[in-house]
Amino acid sequence: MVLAFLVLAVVGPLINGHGPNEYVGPPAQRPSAAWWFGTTMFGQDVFAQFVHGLRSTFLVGLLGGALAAVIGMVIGFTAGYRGGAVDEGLNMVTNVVLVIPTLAVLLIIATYLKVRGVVPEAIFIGLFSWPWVARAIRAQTFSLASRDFVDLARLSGAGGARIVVTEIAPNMSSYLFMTFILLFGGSVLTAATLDFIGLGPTDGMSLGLMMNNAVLWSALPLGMWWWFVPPGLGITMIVGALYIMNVGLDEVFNPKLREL
Amino acid sequence: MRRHFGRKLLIYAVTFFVAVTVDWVIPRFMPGDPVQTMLARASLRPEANQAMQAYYTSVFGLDVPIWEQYLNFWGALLRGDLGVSIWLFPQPVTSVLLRAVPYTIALLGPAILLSWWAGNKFGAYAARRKWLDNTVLPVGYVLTATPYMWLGILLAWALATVAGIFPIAGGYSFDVEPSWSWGFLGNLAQHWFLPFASLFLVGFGGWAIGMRNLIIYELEADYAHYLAALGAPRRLVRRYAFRNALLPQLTGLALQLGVLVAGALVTEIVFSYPGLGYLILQAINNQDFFLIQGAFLFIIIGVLLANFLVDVVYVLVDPRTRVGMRGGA
Amino acid sequence: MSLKVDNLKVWYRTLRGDVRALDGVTFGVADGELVGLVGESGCGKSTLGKSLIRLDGRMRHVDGTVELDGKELPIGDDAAMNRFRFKEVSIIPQYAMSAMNPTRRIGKLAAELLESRGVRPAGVREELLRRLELVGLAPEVLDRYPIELSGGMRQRMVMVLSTLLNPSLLIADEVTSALDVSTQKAVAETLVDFRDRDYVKSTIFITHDLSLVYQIADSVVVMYAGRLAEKAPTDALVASPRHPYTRMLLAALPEVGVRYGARRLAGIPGSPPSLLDPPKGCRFRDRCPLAFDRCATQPPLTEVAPDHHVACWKAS
Amino acid sequence: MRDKLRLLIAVAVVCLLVAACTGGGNDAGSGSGQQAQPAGGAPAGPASYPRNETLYISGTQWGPPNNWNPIMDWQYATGTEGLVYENLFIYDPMKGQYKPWLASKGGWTSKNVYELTLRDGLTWSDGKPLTSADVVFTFELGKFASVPYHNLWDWLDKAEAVDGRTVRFTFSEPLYQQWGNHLYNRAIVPKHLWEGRSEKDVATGANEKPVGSGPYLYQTHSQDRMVWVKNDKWWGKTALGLDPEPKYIVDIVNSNNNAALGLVLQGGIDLSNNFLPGIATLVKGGYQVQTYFPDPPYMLSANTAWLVLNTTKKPMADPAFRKALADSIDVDKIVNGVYGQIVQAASPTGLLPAWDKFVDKSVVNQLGFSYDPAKARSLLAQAGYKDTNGDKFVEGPNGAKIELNLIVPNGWTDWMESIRVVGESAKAVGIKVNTEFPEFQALVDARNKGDFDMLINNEKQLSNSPWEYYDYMFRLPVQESQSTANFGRYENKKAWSLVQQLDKTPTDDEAAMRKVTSQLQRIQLSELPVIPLWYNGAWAQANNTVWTGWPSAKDGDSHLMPVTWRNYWELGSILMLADLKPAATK
Repeated sequence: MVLAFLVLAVVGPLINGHGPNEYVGPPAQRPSAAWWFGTTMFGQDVFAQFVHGLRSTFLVGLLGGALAAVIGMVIGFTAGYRGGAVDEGLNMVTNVVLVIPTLAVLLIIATYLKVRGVVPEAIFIGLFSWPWVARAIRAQTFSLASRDFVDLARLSGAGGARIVVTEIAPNMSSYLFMTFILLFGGSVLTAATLDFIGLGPTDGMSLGLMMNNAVLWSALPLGMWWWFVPPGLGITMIVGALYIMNVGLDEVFNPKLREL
Repeated sequence: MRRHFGRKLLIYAVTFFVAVTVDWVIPRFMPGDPVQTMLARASLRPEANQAMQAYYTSVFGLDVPIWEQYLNFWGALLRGDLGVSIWLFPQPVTSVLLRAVPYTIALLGPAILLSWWAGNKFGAYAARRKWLDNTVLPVGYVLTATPYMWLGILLAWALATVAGIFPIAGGYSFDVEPSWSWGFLGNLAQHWFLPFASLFLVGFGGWAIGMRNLIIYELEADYAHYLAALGAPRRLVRRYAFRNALLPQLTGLALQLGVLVAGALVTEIVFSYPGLGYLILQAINNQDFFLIQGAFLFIIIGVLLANFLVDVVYVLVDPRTRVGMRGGA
Repeated sequence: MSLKVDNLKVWYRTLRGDVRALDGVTFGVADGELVGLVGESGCGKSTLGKSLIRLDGRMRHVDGTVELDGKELPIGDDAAMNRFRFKEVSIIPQYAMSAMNPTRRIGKLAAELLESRGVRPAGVREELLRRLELVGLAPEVLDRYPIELSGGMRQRMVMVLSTLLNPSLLIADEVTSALDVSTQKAVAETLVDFRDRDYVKSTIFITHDLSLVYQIADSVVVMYAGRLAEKAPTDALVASPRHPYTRMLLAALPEVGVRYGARRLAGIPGSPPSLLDPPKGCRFRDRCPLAFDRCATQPPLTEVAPDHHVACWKAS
Repeated sequence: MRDKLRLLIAVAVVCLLVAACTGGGNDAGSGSGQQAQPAGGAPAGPASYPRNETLYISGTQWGPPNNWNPIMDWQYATGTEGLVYENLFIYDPMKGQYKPWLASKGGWTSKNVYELTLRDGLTWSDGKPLTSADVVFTFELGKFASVPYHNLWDWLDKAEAVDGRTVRFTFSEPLYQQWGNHLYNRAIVPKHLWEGRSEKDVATGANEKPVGSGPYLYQTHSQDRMVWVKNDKWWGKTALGLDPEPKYIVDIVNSNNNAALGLVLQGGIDLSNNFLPGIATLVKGGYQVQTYFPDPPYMLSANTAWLVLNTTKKPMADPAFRKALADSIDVDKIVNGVYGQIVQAASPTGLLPAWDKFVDKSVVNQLGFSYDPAKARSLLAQAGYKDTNGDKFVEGPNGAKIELNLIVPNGWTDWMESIRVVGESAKAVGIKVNTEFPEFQALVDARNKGDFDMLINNEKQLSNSPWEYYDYMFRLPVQESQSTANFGRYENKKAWSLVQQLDKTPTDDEAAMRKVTSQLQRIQLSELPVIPLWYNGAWAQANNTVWTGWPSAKDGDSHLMPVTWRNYWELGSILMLADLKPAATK
């Protein structure tokens, strides 16, 4: 499912030549052979917008998710492995960022950015969605750090960083991967929210932006469902698929869930 | 345990301080100045404009050194004064916000608690029926994956635009005046329902899944096996499992608050429901920092309080924290 | 004979097929007898313990019968089994430390458990307190949460709880493995004590620690790869083990006082066969120094001396 | 804890039930009733306004009503001026004439003395009489530096009450056009209530519970609405013979287009002055909705959207380049594609249709421009703009690369779409124009500092005189912050002196005015400091379900502007209220 969309996002823009904002057809057309998803108020091809939207959606997901994962891991590992004062300090930071409502911050930042693109958006999202990861990883690291194979490594005189990379991280790789998936989904949703509020990329196209436009140009009373249904559906499909995929992995990784 | 709360309070204090400072700093770093924006809307004669510019700059206290502005900000804040709105000049930000907050709370409160409650119940219930489990799982995941606004739009379209059962927008009909009559309350409830529903559904899915998975973990716990081995009926075992699974769910609630607030904001926007979210959007569109700042503060404070509440409840329900073990959010 | 196990077969369902954890086990336990059940890990001793009280999700009762005080235990039928659990058969689980719900006060937990089995808590409270005292626990523990008790205290608590209704059979599954030597001794003695006071009629004491068995058990059952290797009165078994496996087990025991330099510890070379599709005949064959062609067929469990049963061609 | 939850769910369930019931009930009744119910609305509660006596309008109020101070004329709740506080005259741009309102007559008794007479029997809504003292007081408030019309006193010498109904204004330097503007823009406030107020109060006070002289009174307001109730003791009933029909006017604060359009279609809003995309298709769609014109452009024009060029930067400093750019823009594509024909393309002068009589056709024919890519290309070539580096885009005569940014505020969707068109058509003739959407704040900043290439602006609304229009275009001197006019920083002494001359021309001497405007147009069209693109509509969608008698182009209908925006009540739409009839009585 996800892959299908991914492919679509990559090749989509190629198979239909025109950009997402070009006026290619008659305005407000229902979906048809010519316009698979119909056209907008101004005769832009909804399908074209959709595929471009998918692109930025994946971009945000990957970038935001990755960034958050990295920060979370770095902080989580150091806190969990070093413990002591370092841990206390990082813990404090984590809690602070954790409690601050992300969207509110993003809103404010976004408002003050002069011109916004997809990439900075993703980065900001990443910068604020790492705390729970840090927390989880810290906990895991704690339990692992006391295992004997880690002691062994320590005895063999390996440095902290090396131990984390070579001994600890591999032992939670499955966990890390699942975390990343969750973060991916999270970033996508957050981005969609921002875009919808109208704080999305000021250039280019995204699924959230499509919904935003649809609402702004009163697609509802005009009954232009083909304008606001696809983008939302796209997001739901992608994120939902990811989550379910996560369950799959989860069941592979711990047999307990397999029973019953 | 005292230590436990000590740390928490400290964290909250720091958070609050940081948040407020960020909140104060950002507007100062952004292009243009508020007064100009405000006057830009009044197409004045240039000579008048100069005078007004100076005048309003002083009205908003932007004519003193930056550090002094910061101190004043705190001073005012402690007096519960968040300054004057630019967009709604000369209304004080506080009163503007106070008018919006009840709507948001009325939306968020029930949505959060109900979805949490129902979600948990349902998740626990689903966990014991195979077929139900198989249906609930995907549905739940899809629900959590749904962007709030999209669900909102769909509901608005289906139930309001097409079916016409519910109003599309607003806090209450335009032809009534507020009063404590059933008619009015009904009217309120009717406008409240759709936004509430879209918040509720998304939340519900998430909690149901969370609970379902936790229960399954709990049922594999040693105590569950022991009880079973001693022939205790499934009822008892499940009761324990459910109760124990509630704890992590509670932590989850605390972690989720931020997201939930976000959800409320967009939902309000979809239904132009006169709460904080809708206000914030307008404040943003009108570049009214004082209002944005204020709203942000309200949210921060709200989330902090809620978090603290969760902490307290957690300590009350989980003996382990009470025994002084570290635990809870 | 309070417990009669006849040709019991309990298999594990796995993705890769059936694991024959118990493959035709036959033995009996007399009233008041305290049987030690020993064997390498994975030989099926815990499975045996479990199947006597509750099969977990993946276990399947394939064949054979279990009879307790003349009544057959419907071990394959989870619901029907409930009648016997706690009252007739009870268990002290391996994980006794964590066997109690962490979020319930112990007293409340006990009360709720008893009620759910139709026993009025008030009725047995006296007895409960007495037994707590016996194991050296103050009545206050009932108002505590498990987390507030030390590991040892928790374990004793569970022992009291499990035996509160005077079951006729008690299964003590690896109860000592997690403890230090001195506590091990105490726990073991408590088991004997319970038996002497008739809190329980007979006890099956599952462990891999032969020396402990030697100290407390009346008789010993040695299991290997899902089958019975040898069952005999403790002294007989230690004095004259007949089954090569038993011998090697005993040989593997360090004798206190003997310097290892003088006599190398003889571990048992090789490892038990996979129970997915176990080899025909005697399962110890591959590791057995005495193995010969006859071993290709499964040796029957034969009584070589009073109450001394062995499953080995060489033994008889 | 779980008990708490129990309680909560109980409460919530009740809420849901109520919701469901009312919902269901409404559904049942909605078959026919729906249309007449606002907000797809609930059965009206007890304290509700009878539908057939209430006028629902929208599109004027951009935020919760927050002050009723006529002095802050860009902030007050719309209707404060016009419905509550009134002006000496009103100006009907459709006919291009002043209508006496509070004043019965007024005129210049000498070159720099203006004398006006108030009507007899004017009263404030608190019963006190409205006299010349109030008028003098109102104008003298302008002596506060923080009052928007402060600069009036740069050229007004004194205002005095000759008698109870006569006011004499003596000017140090009469600026006739500006004065004409003041005559219908200054809302007269009651001296007896305002006398004591401090400057802060006058300039920035919220003035709750406003007491005015107008046909309506403050009823109530909330986040999303402003409610006015009819003033039965209004002086105009007898003096003007006007009797506004609606007992209540509910002004619905703009939310989103969905809500607005939905309400208009359901008849929840009687008159919407929102910009409602897609309305064109609906006017014909069998709904009860009507616009001023039955077909394109559907709407009257309210202001001109210009492409403002920063003339201090190359290549915009070069008139030839500006003209080439003007020729390259396919305005029709904006009109049809973006606006669905509800706006019309601007004439080369950009003067609104209402000012047509001030357009010198001969000049336009000679110097005017129109969409003509070929011509644009040749103009560029002649002026030495050639593609020297083969990137398909022209470079400057000195070979300098040309890449320009065209900006509009983010979120102003119709403009955002529009400049995409501009960008594309400019690129088509080889001028590289990129589009950007900074936040309004940032844009205003850049605009005032002159730190931009091009932007769209439409800040001058329809008014009594083309003078305002040219003042906006040519105003000098250029300050380091240009906050209200001449954002392009175009400097032309001759043009500016002509503008000032126009200002000093008496409003009734149209011949003289035309002479000046024709010269201004010659300069404008040969220099093109800004490029007029299209006329933004005076958006007005009226629904006939409950009220009829809306202004329209049809003969027999009143030809007023059906617009209730800020400062538009004074432009005649106040008269519209008296023409409305309940649909039932039709």
